[in-house]
Amino acid sequence: MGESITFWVLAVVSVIAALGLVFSRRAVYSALMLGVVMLSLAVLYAVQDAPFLAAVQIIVYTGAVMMLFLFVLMLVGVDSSDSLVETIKGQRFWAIVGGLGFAVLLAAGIGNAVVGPAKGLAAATQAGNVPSLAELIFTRHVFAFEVTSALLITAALGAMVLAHRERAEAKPTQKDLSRQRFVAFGRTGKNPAPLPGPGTYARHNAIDMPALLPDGSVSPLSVNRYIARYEESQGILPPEVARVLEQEEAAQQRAAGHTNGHSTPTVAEEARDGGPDTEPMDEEGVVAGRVVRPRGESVRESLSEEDGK
Amino acid sequence: MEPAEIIQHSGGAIGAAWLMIALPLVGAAVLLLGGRRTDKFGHLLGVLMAVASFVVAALSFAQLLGFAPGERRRGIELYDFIPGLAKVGLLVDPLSISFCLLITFVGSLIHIYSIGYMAHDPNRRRFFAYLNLFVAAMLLLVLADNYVALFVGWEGVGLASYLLIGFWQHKPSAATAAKKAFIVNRVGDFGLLIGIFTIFATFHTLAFNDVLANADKASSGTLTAIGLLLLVGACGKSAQLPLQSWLLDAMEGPTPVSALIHAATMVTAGVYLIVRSGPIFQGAETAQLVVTIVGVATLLAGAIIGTAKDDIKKALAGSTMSQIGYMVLAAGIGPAGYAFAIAHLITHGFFKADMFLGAGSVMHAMNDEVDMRKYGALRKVMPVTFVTFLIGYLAIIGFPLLSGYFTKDGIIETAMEHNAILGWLAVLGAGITGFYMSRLVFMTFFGAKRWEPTAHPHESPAVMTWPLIILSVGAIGLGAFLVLGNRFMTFLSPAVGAPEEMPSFHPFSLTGLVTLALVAIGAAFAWVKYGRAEVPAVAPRGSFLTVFARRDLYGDALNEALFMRPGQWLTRLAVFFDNRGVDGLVNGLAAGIGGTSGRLRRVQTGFVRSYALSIFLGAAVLAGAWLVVGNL
Amino acid sequence: MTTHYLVLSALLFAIGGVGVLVRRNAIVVFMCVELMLNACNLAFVTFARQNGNLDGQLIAFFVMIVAAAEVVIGLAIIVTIFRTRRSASVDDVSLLKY
Amino acid sequence: MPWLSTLMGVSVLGALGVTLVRNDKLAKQFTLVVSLIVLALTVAMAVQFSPNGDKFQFAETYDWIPAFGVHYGVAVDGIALVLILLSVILVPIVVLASWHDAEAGKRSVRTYFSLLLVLEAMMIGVFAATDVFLFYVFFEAMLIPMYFMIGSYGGAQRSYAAVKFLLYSLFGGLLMLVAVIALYSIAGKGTFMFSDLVGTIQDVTTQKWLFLGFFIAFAIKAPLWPFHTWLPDAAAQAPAGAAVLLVGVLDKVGTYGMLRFCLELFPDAAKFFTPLVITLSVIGIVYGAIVAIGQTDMKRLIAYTSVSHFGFIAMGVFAMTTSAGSGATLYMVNHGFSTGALFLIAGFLIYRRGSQFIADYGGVQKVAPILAGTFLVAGLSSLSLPGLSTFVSEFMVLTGTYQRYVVPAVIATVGVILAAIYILWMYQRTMNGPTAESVKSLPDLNAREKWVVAPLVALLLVFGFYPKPLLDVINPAVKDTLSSVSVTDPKPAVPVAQEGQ
Repeated sequence: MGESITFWVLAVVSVIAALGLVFSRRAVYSALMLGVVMLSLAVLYAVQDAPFLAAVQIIVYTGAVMMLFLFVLMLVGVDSSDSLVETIKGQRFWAIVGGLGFAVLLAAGIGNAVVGPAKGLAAATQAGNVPSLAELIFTRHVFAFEVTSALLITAALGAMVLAHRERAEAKPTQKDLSRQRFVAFGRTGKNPAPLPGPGTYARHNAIDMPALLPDGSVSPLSVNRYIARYEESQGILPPEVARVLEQEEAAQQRAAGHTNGHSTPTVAEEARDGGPDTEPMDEEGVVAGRVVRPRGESVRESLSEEDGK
Repeated sequence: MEPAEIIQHSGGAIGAAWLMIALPLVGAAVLLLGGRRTDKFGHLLGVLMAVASFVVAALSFAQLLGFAPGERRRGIELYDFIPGLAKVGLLVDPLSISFCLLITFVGSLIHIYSIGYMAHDPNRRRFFAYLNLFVAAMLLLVLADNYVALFVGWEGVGLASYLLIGFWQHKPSAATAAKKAFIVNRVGDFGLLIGIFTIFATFHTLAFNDVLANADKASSGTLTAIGLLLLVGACGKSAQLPLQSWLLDAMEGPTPVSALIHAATMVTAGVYLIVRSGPIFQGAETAQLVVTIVGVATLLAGAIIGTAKDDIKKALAGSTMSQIGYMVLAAGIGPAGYAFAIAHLITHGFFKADMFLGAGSVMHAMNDEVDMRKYGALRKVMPVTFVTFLIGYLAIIGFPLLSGYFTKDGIIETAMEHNAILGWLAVLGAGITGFYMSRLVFMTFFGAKRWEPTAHPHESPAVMTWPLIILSVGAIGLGAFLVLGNRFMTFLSPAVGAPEEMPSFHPFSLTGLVTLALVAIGAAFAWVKYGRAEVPAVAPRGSFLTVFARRDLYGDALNEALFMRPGQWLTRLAVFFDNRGVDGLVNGLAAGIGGTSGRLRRVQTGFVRSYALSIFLGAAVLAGAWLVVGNL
Repeated sequence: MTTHYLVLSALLFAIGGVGVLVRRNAIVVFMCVELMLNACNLAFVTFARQNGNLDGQLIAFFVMIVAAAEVVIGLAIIVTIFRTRRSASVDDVSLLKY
Repeated sequence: MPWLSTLMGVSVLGALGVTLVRNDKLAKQFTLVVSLIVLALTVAMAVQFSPNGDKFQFAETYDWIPAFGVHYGVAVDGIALVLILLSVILVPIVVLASWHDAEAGKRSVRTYFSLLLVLEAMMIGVFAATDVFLFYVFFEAMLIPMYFMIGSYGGAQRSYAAVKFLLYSLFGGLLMLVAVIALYSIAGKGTFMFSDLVGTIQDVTTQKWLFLGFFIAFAIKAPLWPFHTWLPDAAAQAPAGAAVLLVGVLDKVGTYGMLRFCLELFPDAAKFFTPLVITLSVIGIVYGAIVAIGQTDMKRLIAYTSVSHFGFIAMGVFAMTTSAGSGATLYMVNHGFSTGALFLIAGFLIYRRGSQFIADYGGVQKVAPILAGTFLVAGLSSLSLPGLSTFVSEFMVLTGTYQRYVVPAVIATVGVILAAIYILWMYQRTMNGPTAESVKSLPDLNAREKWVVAPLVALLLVFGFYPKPLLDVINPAVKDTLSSVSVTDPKPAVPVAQEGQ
């Protein structure tokens, strides 16, 4: 009776969790759902006279494997969510048909494979579950067991080799980076100096305060575009900042001339650029995104900034 | 009278008859392989080999005369050529020895003449090599004792003819003429080959001895077929209708070649073939009739062509066609005509070679000008050439007591007895001969000078005139010698048989008189038009008939319309069919397979999930199948 | 009773399979594979109980080991791919095609 | 002494040796020496052959795959002997002729010569094999070196030609493989030895199917119309030397196979299919010649003449008379020499001017008289001029065919006229007429090239006047073959008592 209750509760939970795993948009939720399934299964193992496996399931699966999944999810980006639009024609339909068919067939096949009441493991585990398993592992299946150890070592090594990134060229020194910056300055007029910090000294301790130039005017470089955009939409953009941004916009308009039509940057482009104002994190990005990029691109970049306002 | 048995022979000059062939062959080989090293003495070696061959022929002849007439067919075994098909041997009998003497004698003279004629040609050595090759092949043709060896010689002379017509091969016209000659000859060879196959299928042997002795046992249908097929071969080689078109173009070759090959010897090979295969033709009357018709048609056609040509060599070539037509006519009549055919062949060999060489001498003097309208009044500047040419001319038109008078009139008389229509047509041909030959002589040697300003005619050197003189001697006396008293017919009878009743020579028969009269009328007409009157320097347009004759009776036009154009069309069609049809099918198949796989490979989308889906569905299907099968 | 476990196992397996087929995020696909493996393990354990034979549990144990190894390598591959292609979508990795 | 294995062994060792030589020039000389040694050994073997002795001589048989009764069995009869002689004579000539052929491209010169020697071993093996399976193996393996020779050293469209050649041949070969296996299992003798398999298939329907399997392979190889279109492409793209071996020897395997396997293994089927084969041959003869006339490319033209000539050979084989059969066998040999000479001299010409197109030439005779002269001789042999050996064979084939099939023989004889047209027209366009500007400075044959051409011309001439040595070897073998098909020559309408014939 007790087993029945346990089974039905856990079965419902695990099936719902499994469906959740499949249908949730965010990978993190999927991972958590998987954890639920695994824990449920661990309990079911325990119910079915497999305490050792239940423990291993929790320790190895829920403990180690799930953690690994979560780590990788962090690496890849936690908030990256799948688009739910199916791109392969007929894939979803056939997948569901196949899934249903498989479920029915398996249930019919394996379910019918059981004939008569369960024998139970009492006879097989007279010395207790763990010692009995240990006996099997270290006697009859010792060779397979040793091979799995080799497999694990190989897997560990393989993971290291795969995850390791060979540096193809020498690490750029400060001199190289400096040279790159000035080359960029020569080509595109990009400011070689670090961006000025926000004007957090003196009166304010807020990141939305622009830095002031020696003549007391606002340095447009120090204005965070996101915040400016937000403030503009809220109508709380300080007038001196708004003026500076307008001047800069006018100057850029002149520089761009009339040849360039206003083109709205696509989402992809903006994503690739890593946002208008943020510096990319790695050096590759510097080389690819800022310095070597041809002139037209940087113009379009600044245009995208105006579009934001 | 039936031909005599062949007696196997060895020893003496006849036993060494193979030398006749071998000597010029060696000459040709040495000259061709020796290359420029033999330039200095090449012509001398060539002459030497031809003369040596003549000596062997003469000695053989002498030895042959030593035998009783019934034992004058001597066979010499050489070697097993194609085991099971043919052994090669030589057959020295009155027929072949007559040819040998003609070939080697006229051949030697023309070799000598060529020393002078080709003196300034840088490739004179090669010319002599080819001439030697020709002599060897021609001798093989006439000496062979079976059809295969005959065919080898037959093609050999064809090759030599090809090489010599195209001797100046940098001239496109010469190269084309050579090719044309060879191909038209091949059409004839096609017939000859099938004739030979039929002979082999019928008799399972190709030796003259076995075939001809047993010819009467074969059905007349078979014999007619063989006869007609051999005739096709003869037509090709002897430029008889309808395969005549190559001979006029063949005049592109050097003049000695025209004299030797295209007048005296090679073109008569067809006559030889018909006479040699006599027993076959005698068993097939239809074939004989066709032979005579072809002969008459050609003798008229050749004569008509001869009347309109301004090119001296082409006029002579037309005359050659015509004269060979006479020979074929005689050969078609049967044993009564054989002797006359061969006798005319021999005398024609002399007087036509004489005239061709004379024409060559004239051309030599006139900067290789061949247009008779630019000649005239040459008799004074070239007296020897003129006199010898005149003798040849008188001989061919049948001037009484000269060679042609005896041999050609013999043919006409025989034809008249055989079939009156053929006879009268032959007489008509003789009349036309009188006209065109006179025209030729008058235009060349009489009348006003119409020379090109650059021409400075002069008599040719002795090395060229002496052969002319010797040949003209033959042209004078040979006919009388051969025909009077049926000397030649008697001599030839062991080889080819003879009529029951020897013909007797009537100097003033009705036919003979009519012929003479017609010839005289023709000559007089020519004198009126070309001797006395001014000859225009440019040929007048002429009547339809003139144009008809000038354009070779539209023979070339006919060939072009019937064979060349459809042939070209067929060739293009076949190439197109091969590229698009046969190969197109193959490539289409390949393209089809390629296209199908190109479409099929689209299944490999590269999306892992597609693959997984197919695996999943496949597994489901397998599971289902397993369940179904398991529950059955 | 064991039949219920087996049906549950079949259900989970099929759900996992559908997940592999419809999800594009490589990590989620991987999780679905893990789900399928777990479903199998459940079946093994159930069969062990049904037949009174520990071998089923043993196999489940080995499956876990292999699954662990597989996850390690698989995730390493995903990370590598992500690093070069900035994407964890299995559809983006489709160069090996016709 | 295991003559045949020695021959193959020397060639293969030579091929290995060539790859080891570092210097290209030395490699060429080494190849030449090896091929000459093989030639000498073959001649030494040939003189010991007794034409009226056993059918198969110099036999060697070893088990190869005992489980399937596959043997390494080699031996020669008269037919195989002359074809092996043809191969080993052509190889040194081709080596000498190809002296600079492989240098044009970027590929290794040594590999080319090594492939030549490998090919030589294969050619000997395919003619000598007495085990049907071994024959099949050689039949297919021959393709490999030839594929590389065309594909790596050929002209502009070499890969197209090589692939077409390979696929076409493979297709036929696979049909044959099916037939070979079927023959093995239906015969039920547990062996692939040819002599054990002769006469085992009695059922006519089975014979017909198996015959088709073999015949299509051979018809593609030969090539018989309409399976011929790979040949012009392959021959035109292959380097001249490879083209010689391809057309001169490899294709003979097809006609050889017809004579050896199709006739002897399936006599009833062969008789059944004779009208079909004769028809195809006659079409091939006329069609090949007509298409040859229309070609603008010299090598393609020569290839099409070969299509025509293979028609003659196949017709001779299936006419089933002694003289046609012997003629066809002799034709195989002569055609090798004749087409070999034609291809090689055309190759010399093309090497000088760099163009295969006839229109690019003209008046070569004036600047290169020896080249032109030998070209003419080769051409004349292609049109079967009497005095050259090809005439003997063509004459025998036609005579023999005429005895049984009059109309096909007559149509085939038209090929004689067409041959004159295609050869002489090509000769006229290339060699005669005014000398074209582009060939004014063409050099004549050099000493090496003369050494290439001289033996071929000599062989053509010698066998043209005295074919008896070859025919004495061929005739008993052909008679033996025909007697195993149980056909006799037709009787003459007028029997003539003959002495000694």
